[in-house]
Amino acid sequence: MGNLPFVASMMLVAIGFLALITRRNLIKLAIGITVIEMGVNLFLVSLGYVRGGIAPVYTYAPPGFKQMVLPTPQALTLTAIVIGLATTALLLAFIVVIYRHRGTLDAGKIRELRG
Amino acid sequence: MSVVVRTITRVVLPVALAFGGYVIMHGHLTPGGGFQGGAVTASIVALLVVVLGGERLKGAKGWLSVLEDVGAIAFVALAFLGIGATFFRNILAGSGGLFGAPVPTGPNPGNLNTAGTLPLMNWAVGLKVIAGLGSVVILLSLFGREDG
Amino acid sequence: MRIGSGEGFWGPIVWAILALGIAALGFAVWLQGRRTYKRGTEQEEPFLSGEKLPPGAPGIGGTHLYWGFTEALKPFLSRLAAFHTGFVGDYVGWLIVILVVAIMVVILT
Amino acid sequence: MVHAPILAIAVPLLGAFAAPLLAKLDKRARDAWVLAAGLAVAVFGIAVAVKVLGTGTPWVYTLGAPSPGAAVTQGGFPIRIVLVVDALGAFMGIVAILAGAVGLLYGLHYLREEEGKTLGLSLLLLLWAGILGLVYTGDLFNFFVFLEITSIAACALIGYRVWESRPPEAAFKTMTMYTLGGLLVLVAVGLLYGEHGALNIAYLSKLITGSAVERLALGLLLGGLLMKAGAVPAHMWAPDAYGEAPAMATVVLVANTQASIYAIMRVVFTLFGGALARPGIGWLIASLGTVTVIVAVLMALIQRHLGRLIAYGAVSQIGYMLLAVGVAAVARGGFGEVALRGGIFHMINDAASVGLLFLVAGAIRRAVGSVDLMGLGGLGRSLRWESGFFLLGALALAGIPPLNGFASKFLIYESAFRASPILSAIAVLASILLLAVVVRAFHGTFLGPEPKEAPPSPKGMLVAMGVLALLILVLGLFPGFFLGRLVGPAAKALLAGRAAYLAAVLGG
Repeated sequence: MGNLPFVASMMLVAIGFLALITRRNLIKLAIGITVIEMGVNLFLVSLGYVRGGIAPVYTYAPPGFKQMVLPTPQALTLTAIVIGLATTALLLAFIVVIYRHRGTLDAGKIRELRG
Repeated sequence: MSVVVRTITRVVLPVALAFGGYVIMHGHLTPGGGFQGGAVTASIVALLVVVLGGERLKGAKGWLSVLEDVGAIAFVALAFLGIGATFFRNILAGSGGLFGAPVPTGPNPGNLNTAGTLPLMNWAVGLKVIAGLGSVVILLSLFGREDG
Repeated sequence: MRIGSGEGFWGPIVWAILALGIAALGFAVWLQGRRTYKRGTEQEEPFLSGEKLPPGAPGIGGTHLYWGFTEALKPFLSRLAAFHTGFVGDYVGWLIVILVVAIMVVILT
Repeated sequence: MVHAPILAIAVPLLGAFAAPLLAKLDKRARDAWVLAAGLAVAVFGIAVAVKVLGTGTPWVYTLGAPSPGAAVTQGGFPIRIVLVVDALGAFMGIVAILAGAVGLLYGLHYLREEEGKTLGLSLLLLLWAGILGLVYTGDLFNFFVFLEITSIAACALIGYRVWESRPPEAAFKTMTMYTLGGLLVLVAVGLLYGEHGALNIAYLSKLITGSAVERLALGLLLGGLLMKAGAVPAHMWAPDAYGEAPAMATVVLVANTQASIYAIMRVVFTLFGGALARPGIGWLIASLGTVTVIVAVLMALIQRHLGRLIAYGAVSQIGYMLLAVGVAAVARGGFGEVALRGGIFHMINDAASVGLLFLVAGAIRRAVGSVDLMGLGGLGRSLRWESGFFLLGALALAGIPPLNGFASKFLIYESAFRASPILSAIAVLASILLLAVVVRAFHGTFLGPEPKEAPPSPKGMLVAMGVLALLILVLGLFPGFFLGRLVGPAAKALLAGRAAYLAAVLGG
């Protein structure tokens, strides 16, 4: 059962990539990217999980605790979430602008740049 | 907007503001910090956009971008404070002055007056995130309006 | 001033002098032609293969240089251009291909 | 100057955040501030290079420590974020500073106030800071963060012209690809952290033994970074991005792509240079590089849009660098070092020649309003300086002998021939085709009838182009000086200097 989070995160990544390849709606593409991001974040967090560990807050630690969950992966995940937020906001802004110019969200029709 | 949304917003607004402020201020003691608290606080802006509409918040855009820059500059400036030793050096920690109290050991409710420049950096980040996310929300709502 | 590769060497100064010499030669030839040039005569009219071009005929633009070459390679080039579909899903697909190849190579070798 | 590495990253960040505030007060104050920040970054970057090349050992700067040179380790375990600048990092810093300074100077005159000049300058400074952080950092997670900073700033710059219909599309596609590439790198960082519990490049490098997880991480890193560098077949975002970005940003985008090549070098030769130094990786990179060269050149041949034409030329140059890196990874020493010298030297040559071409294309766009080759022609009469610069850059790009492009390509051809004659032959063939491409572009733009009246470019833009043109001439006529002083130490630091890199960070 210990590997369940990793399996789940890989499934999220696979779902995201599937969405990116098969979907044509720009918003759905952005959602696909976000799903991949969530999968990667889940992977990072579960990487730092220690069975029976407590939250890595020193002042809240009960006396005689065994071990803490690793704090570094959590910091990494937090940074990745912040970056993901910026990316998503930028992507959505571009989608809005594209929609204004072309009047469509179909990625199959937004192919002015090719060849 | 309907009366229900308005009333709920009026109730939620101070709670969200207080909780966001708490998360930012306790960033160096508990999980959370500038980004999380800022995101909570910025959700108020999203609520206001829902209630008032983006048009009425248009005027706030300029102020928010100024605040965002101020937050970013404050963060870099705080990192520059340590340049006597190294960049990002936490010179206030353990100095006894502002945020310089020694960290108590053992289980305790936590002392806000510790961790040196870290709480200040959390505030700077919180300011930047509130302003940044707020202007993103307002701008995205305005995009929709102009398409009509 | 030379740079060596273990196989040969390359001295740019000699080459630069040579290139300048050739350029001077070309300039001299150009000056010769310049002497017999007269403004406002037949010399200014455009010709194509000895035929006088009718007025309004399309000129030969920059995109028509190497026309023969691109025409000969047309089946290949058009397939290559069609390969660049401009569809985001294809971009991602090729990223996955390159990723899988890289992982296979790293694991198998 | 003990803080020069971090100041080179922090000053453009400060500049980027302060510029919008200053712009609210006075536009000229903002311009002066941006110029001052650029100048300061140049001074710091050159100071770093002078010291690193002078002492011959990597410069380790520990963030947040009691003193910059303080020991990184606590019981042999690195706990702080470090910047490690070796000869290669210093060289890449110089390339990035060159591109950034020229882009900034050009942008100050190129951007129009009513089109968001402040935003453009801020983003340019942000992108610059990201690139410098990317090449100076010695920490894997920090590397990811800087990678994302460059991605976001670069994509915002690509979509700078939101009022046109093509740039947002290019920005969306590029953002999608950059995000995915960044996430692949993040997964690899996570895998390495899970395996060894550390993020410091030198420390990880010492621990890597070649297990399956590490191999997976290497594959993910290579996949993400090859995409970010623009290797065929994952190159399709590159012409979109380069073709649509404003010219001052494109120069810095080229440096950004080269930072990805630098990252590939760092990963292959330093991080995985011990246990996983297999020739298979080298053959993969070299063959991808060769395919990139030939495909990009053939695509450039049939372009109508001048920006996209130059962009495909830029992608083909990336192919040459990948070929050099691959050959070096096959051989590691001997002719591999020659290849690496060629590849590293090609970076600065590429930044100069491709950058110059993009700047001229931007000047044409500003003067005429279009860069469609079908509609251009006869611009050589009104844009005299630009036509001269374009010819110089085009010939340097194609690698015509007295110019700089040939000096580096010569090293790449010779060493690739030792690895595999086929790769070398294809590279030479592509170079000839590239000459055809640039001659066509020059002819279509500047020669021929229908002289279109074009207003002259501002002086500042001409100065920025002139800097790159001068650089092309100097690099071409005195390659020995640069190879001996800058490029040679960089190649040596990468191959033989791995032990020195580890020792500088970990001590002992």
